Amino acid sequence: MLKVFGCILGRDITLALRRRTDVLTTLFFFIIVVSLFPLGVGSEREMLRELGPGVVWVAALLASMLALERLFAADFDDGTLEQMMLTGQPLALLVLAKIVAHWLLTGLPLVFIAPLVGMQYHLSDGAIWIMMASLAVGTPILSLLGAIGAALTLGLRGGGILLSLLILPLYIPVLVYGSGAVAVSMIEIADTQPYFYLLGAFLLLALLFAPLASAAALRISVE
Amino acid sequence: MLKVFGCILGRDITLALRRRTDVLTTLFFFIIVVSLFPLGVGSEREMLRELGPGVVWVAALLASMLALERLFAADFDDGTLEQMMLTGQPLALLVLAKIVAHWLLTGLPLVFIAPLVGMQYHLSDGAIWIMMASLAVGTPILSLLGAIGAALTLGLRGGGILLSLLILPLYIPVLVYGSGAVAVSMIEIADTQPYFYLLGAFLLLALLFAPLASAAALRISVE
Amino acid sequence: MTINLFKYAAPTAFYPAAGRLIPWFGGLALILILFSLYWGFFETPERLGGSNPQKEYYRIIFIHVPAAWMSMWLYLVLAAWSAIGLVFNTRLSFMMANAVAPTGAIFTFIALWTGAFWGRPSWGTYWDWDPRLTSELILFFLYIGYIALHSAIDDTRRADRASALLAIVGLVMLPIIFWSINCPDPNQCAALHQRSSLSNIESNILTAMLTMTLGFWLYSFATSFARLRGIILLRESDSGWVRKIVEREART
Amino acid sequence: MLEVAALACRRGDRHLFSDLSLTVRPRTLLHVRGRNGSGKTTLLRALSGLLRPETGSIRWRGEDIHHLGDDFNRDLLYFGHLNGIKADLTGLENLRVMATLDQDPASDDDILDALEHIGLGGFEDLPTRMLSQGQKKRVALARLILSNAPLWILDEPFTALDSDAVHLLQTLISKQVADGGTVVLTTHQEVELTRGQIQRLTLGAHDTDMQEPAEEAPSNEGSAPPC
Amino acid sequence: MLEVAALACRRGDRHLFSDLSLTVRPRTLLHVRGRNGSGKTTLLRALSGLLRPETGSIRWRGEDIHHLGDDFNRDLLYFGHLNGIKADLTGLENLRVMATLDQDPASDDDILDALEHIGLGGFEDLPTRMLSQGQKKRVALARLILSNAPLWILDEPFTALDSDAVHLLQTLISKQVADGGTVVLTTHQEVELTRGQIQRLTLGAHDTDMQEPAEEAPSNEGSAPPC
Amino acid sequence: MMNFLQQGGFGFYVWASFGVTFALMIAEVVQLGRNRRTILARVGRLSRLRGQRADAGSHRRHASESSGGQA
Ligand code: HEM
Ligand SMILES: Nc1ncnc2c1ncn2[C@@H]1O[C@H](COP(=O)(O)OP(=O)(O)OP(=O)(O)O)[C@@H](O)[C@H]1O
Ligand SMILES: Nc1ncnc2c1ncn2[C@@H]1O[C@H](COP(=O)(O)OP(=O)(O)OP(=O)(O)O)[C@@H](O)[C@H]1O
Ligand SMILES: [Mg+2]
Ligand SMILES: [Mg+2]
Repeated sequence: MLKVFGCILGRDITLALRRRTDVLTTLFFFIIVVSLFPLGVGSEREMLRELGPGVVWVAALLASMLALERLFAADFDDGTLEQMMLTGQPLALLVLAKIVAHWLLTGLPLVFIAPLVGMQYHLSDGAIWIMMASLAVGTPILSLLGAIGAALTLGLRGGGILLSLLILPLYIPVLVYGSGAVAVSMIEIADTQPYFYLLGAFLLLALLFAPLASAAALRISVE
Repeated sequence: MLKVFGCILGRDITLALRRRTDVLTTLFFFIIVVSLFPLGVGSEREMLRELGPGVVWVAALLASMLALERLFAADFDDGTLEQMMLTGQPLALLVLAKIVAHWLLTGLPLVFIAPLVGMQYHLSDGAIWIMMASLAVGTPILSLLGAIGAALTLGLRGGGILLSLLILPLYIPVLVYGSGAVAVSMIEIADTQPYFYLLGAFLLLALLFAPLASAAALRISVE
Repeated sequence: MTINLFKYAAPTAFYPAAGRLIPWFGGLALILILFSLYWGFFETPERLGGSNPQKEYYRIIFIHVPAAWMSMWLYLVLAAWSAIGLVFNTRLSFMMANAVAPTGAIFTFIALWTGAFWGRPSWGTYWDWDPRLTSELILFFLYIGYIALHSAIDDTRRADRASALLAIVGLVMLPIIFWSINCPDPNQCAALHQRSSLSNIESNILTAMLTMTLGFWLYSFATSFARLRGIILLRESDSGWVRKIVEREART
Repeated sequence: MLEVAALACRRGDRHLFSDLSLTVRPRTLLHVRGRNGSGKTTLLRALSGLLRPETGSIRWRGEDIHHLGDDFNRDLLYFGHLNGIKADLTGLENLRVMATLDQDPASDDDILDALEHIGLGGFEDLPTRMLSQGQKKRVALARLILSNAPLWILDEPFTALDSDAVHLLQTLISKQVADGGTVVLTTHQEVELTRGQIQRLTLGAHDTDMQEPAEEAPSNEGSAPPC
Repeated sequence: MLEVAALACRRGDRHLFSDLSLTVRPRTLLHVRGRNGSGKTTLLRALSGLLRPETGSIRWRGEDIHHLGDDFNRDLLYFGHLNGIKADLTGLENLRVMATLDQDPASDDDILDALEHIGLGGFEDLPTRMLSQGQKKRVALARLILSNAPLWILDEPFTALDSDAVHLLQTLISKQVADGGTVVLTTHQEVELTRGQIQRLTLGAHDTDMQEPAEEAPSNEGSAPPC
Repeated sequence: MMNFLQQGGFGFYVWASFGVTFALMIAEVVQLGRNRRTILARVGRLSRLRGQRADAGSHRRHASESSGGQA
């Protein structure tokens, strides 16, 4: 069981490292989107500070979603997905391994790049820490939920944009609480703990159900 | 010449209409991205009004870019692109026809949906008109420039996100002048004409050179 | 009872039954809607009472609230049929879900539209990021997502099952989404939300509103049955009974 | 033993075949034949459990394959139109992953032997993306050497192979059948077996009007034809 | 007349062939053979101008094809591993678009005749996505009936076709050759011609160590192999 | 009458709401009717096609018919 999990995890990470650009592109997409805003809305400090958490989180949503498009697509196109479904291993386990690999490669880097982005928006150190923590808890939820959408839109023309149509509305709670936590942390009196409890609860739920739902969706899509 | 242009235009539009939802998804992607921001940054009216032009233009950039991913990809995957390159017609002409079809289907609808979005951000009527005009001049530039990137990233894994990396920086002038025009129109004294002259000049330049560049890029990618 | 249910769970039996029911549902819906329009415009006061009295534009309530209710109810119906389809693998349930979706989306749009035209005179803006309005917008996106996914897949069976799964995931997420919009700050959530209640509304207004709701409800039965009949014809087109029906209806 | 009872499949809105019943015993090769579009691929995907048939049942060793689930998959090796190998991994790595997932006890040496045997000696540490169409197919076929699944389902395994490779593959199939396995395959060519017996199934032959489309595509209406 | 002089091609870091010279006259079929991975596809893509060869020249009627550009393309019909038809258009529409681009004067009736001839009567207004692998290939091959290009380059045109279709295609090729055209094709099967002459070219035969990879792939270093 | 139309000065909002609502509902009904007719026509054409399959030219006629109809 663990061996199989490790095998798929290793395979996906190796594949990604063979094409190092793939990993970097998500990161750069995130940075570019975040940097576009000051160009579009002007660079007033006060406003940027207020905007910061929201913009960073929206950019994280978009970056995660764009990267997700390829989560199963490559395996589907070359037939390896079909083979995985026929290997006699629980599909949800394989899916979970793929999701974890995907998050390690596209979600985790966002957490580490966050301070850089926070600086662009003149966030305080405290707020930056909170932002990193909220991204660390929030981005796995994005990957898990997004996997369901990626499985459903597998092999469809215009998959990327259809995926966003399906998934972005489902991302809203993460967006609200993720950016909420950062916004609140900028006010002295307020407490960010409830936000993290909520995000943590989401994460647990998603971890339980999303692999199952994605596996079911894959079975439907490969048919 | 004109017959060939019309043929490709007709073909692409027919293809898109066979899958009507494809057209709608770009539109709804735009609306969803625009609607995410207030959830992330809060819904204070004054702030939204200031944010409006920037958010709308960034969303237009992203929508146009995402839709572009499929501009040549579908034709590449099924080999029709290869065939088009071997038909004895100037490739740049065929490319231009494809770009025009693409803009009619994904860029133009954004112009018409803009008033709705403007309302969500409490923009004034005048600002909404300027926004529509700036989108009408700006989105064709996005399609033209994006085509070059789409041609270059053809057939590469993770094409979508790589494309954004290549193209988003090129989009910056359009973003700056497009959202600039709208922002300026909200101030009484300022004049939006210079913005439109600049955008118009960009459009002409792009119209001249982008099809040639895309055609060259396609030849490289198909090899 | 159960025998009856199973009998009508087959497209063959359902097609003619739906055909007979549609005129009844449609006719009743028309009567109820016309009645409530009459009642709403002529038998109700010119302003809505309460602490913040609204002038005649409050009449939008007669369509706004029923449409908003229908939009939520129909999503439930949609998800329920989807779940039944996935669990029992009955083709008719998927078709049912498919038939309901466009009507639901239309009612959602109506709720948004009428809300906007109510907001302009009463709040001075067509749109605000009020939780209720935002959740309705999200519901609209969910409907559109369902329809878009279904039509993006060519193989009807895959389309049915995939969009059914999406509808169920949407249903699970809906309360979470609505709640997160309603209470973006968990520290002071309870204080934020207040519910206006129906109990202190004048009974004439209530009558018009409830009849309209019933009318909309019957209307959605009629339209979704009609759409369902079309879907059945298309999907069963190579079976004998459909050919017979087509021949019969070509003559009339 | 693979038993198919009253199977009916449809793709889109077309009935491809219905009321198909057959039994494939061990030591047998089932050669599914039929014109282009007669439903061979569809049948094979149904047999491998990838596609749920409209009606009818498929049993493996007496139990429904959809109930068996992963247990059936462990007995099965399916080989479709797609090769199922990752273009960015080398042949060795590809086969290593598949062996782990299949729980085949294949060591790296076994895999290298298999690759050598199938004519890819010297290519084992090249990403398969760098191989030609036929070479890619050979990598995928190397699984046949490594696997010990009793049931093989092969969809047009001979396409794109040169005559050496075709010969090799025929030997592999003969061996599998001789060893008590079951093979289901489609190909437009003839197959010969040295041992074991061949059973033939021809789809769409008894009833040619199945070749006709049952219905026009729904999405095909209303828009003007191009040019 | 197609003249190839001192042609050398490489894919990635491998030299596939070098110093290849040959002349294909009208009324001739050039059958390119070779093991999997010997460079047949590469050669055909070079001949059609899709791939620029490393060194050497390719001349059509005495002029370099890269100088001729679109004029060469008008004389050429290339048929690759991909079918080159849009899945969302019907067979009729696909062929109509191709005819317009090729400036073939084919009316709708001609196209329908061609589809009927190739065995797709009754399928002409179905989106090709609804067709099976072999049926899709047939739609693409209908272009051979409509086109009047003197030079055909066909990369494994027989795969996925059933025996009826193979026979039909052979007839088409014979006719093209008999009418004074030139055909270059690869296939692992034998081809026969009723008229005209066959010229054979076997790649990678004279020198088997070309089958070895010249160099390991650069992207393959440094990361641990999976599992 | 005028009074009724003006709705106390808010006629625009009231009638825009009611108008769009009922316009949408009527449009839905009309569209359903049209949809039904096209489906019946198509299913009918297909079953006729099946009946005629005996004579070989039928596909041709059917196809040119449909392409003529689309143009
Ligand atoms: C685009 C804007 C609007 C949208 C999307 C919208 C949406 C909704 C929804 C979803 C409901 C049902 C909620 C429930 O039953 O709890 C509702 C009910 C209601 N809305 Fe709106 N609304 C909008 C604007 C307005 C405006 C401007 C007013 C009046 C000032 C208004 C007054 C009401 C009332 C009185 C009810 C029924 C009371 C109740 O059931 O609690 N709405 N609306
Ligand atoms: N995705 C699809 N949607 C709808 N119909 C399909 C689809 N794929 C195949 N079909 C239809 O199903 C029929 C059978 O297809 P299948 O691929 O099983 O044929 P096949 O016997 O494998 O043919 P070939 O020899 O060409 O590979 C075809 O006639 C085609 O019209
Ligand atoms: N994209 C590529 N990048 C690098 N090398 C490649 C690429 N494609 C093919 N090759 C190499 O080029 C060689 C020739 O490939 P080609 O596709 O021309 O062979 P082929 O003769 O058509 O074989 P087949 O009979 O299998 O189709 C192969 O050995 C392969 O290693
Ligand atoms: Mg097949
Ligand atoms: Mg080849």
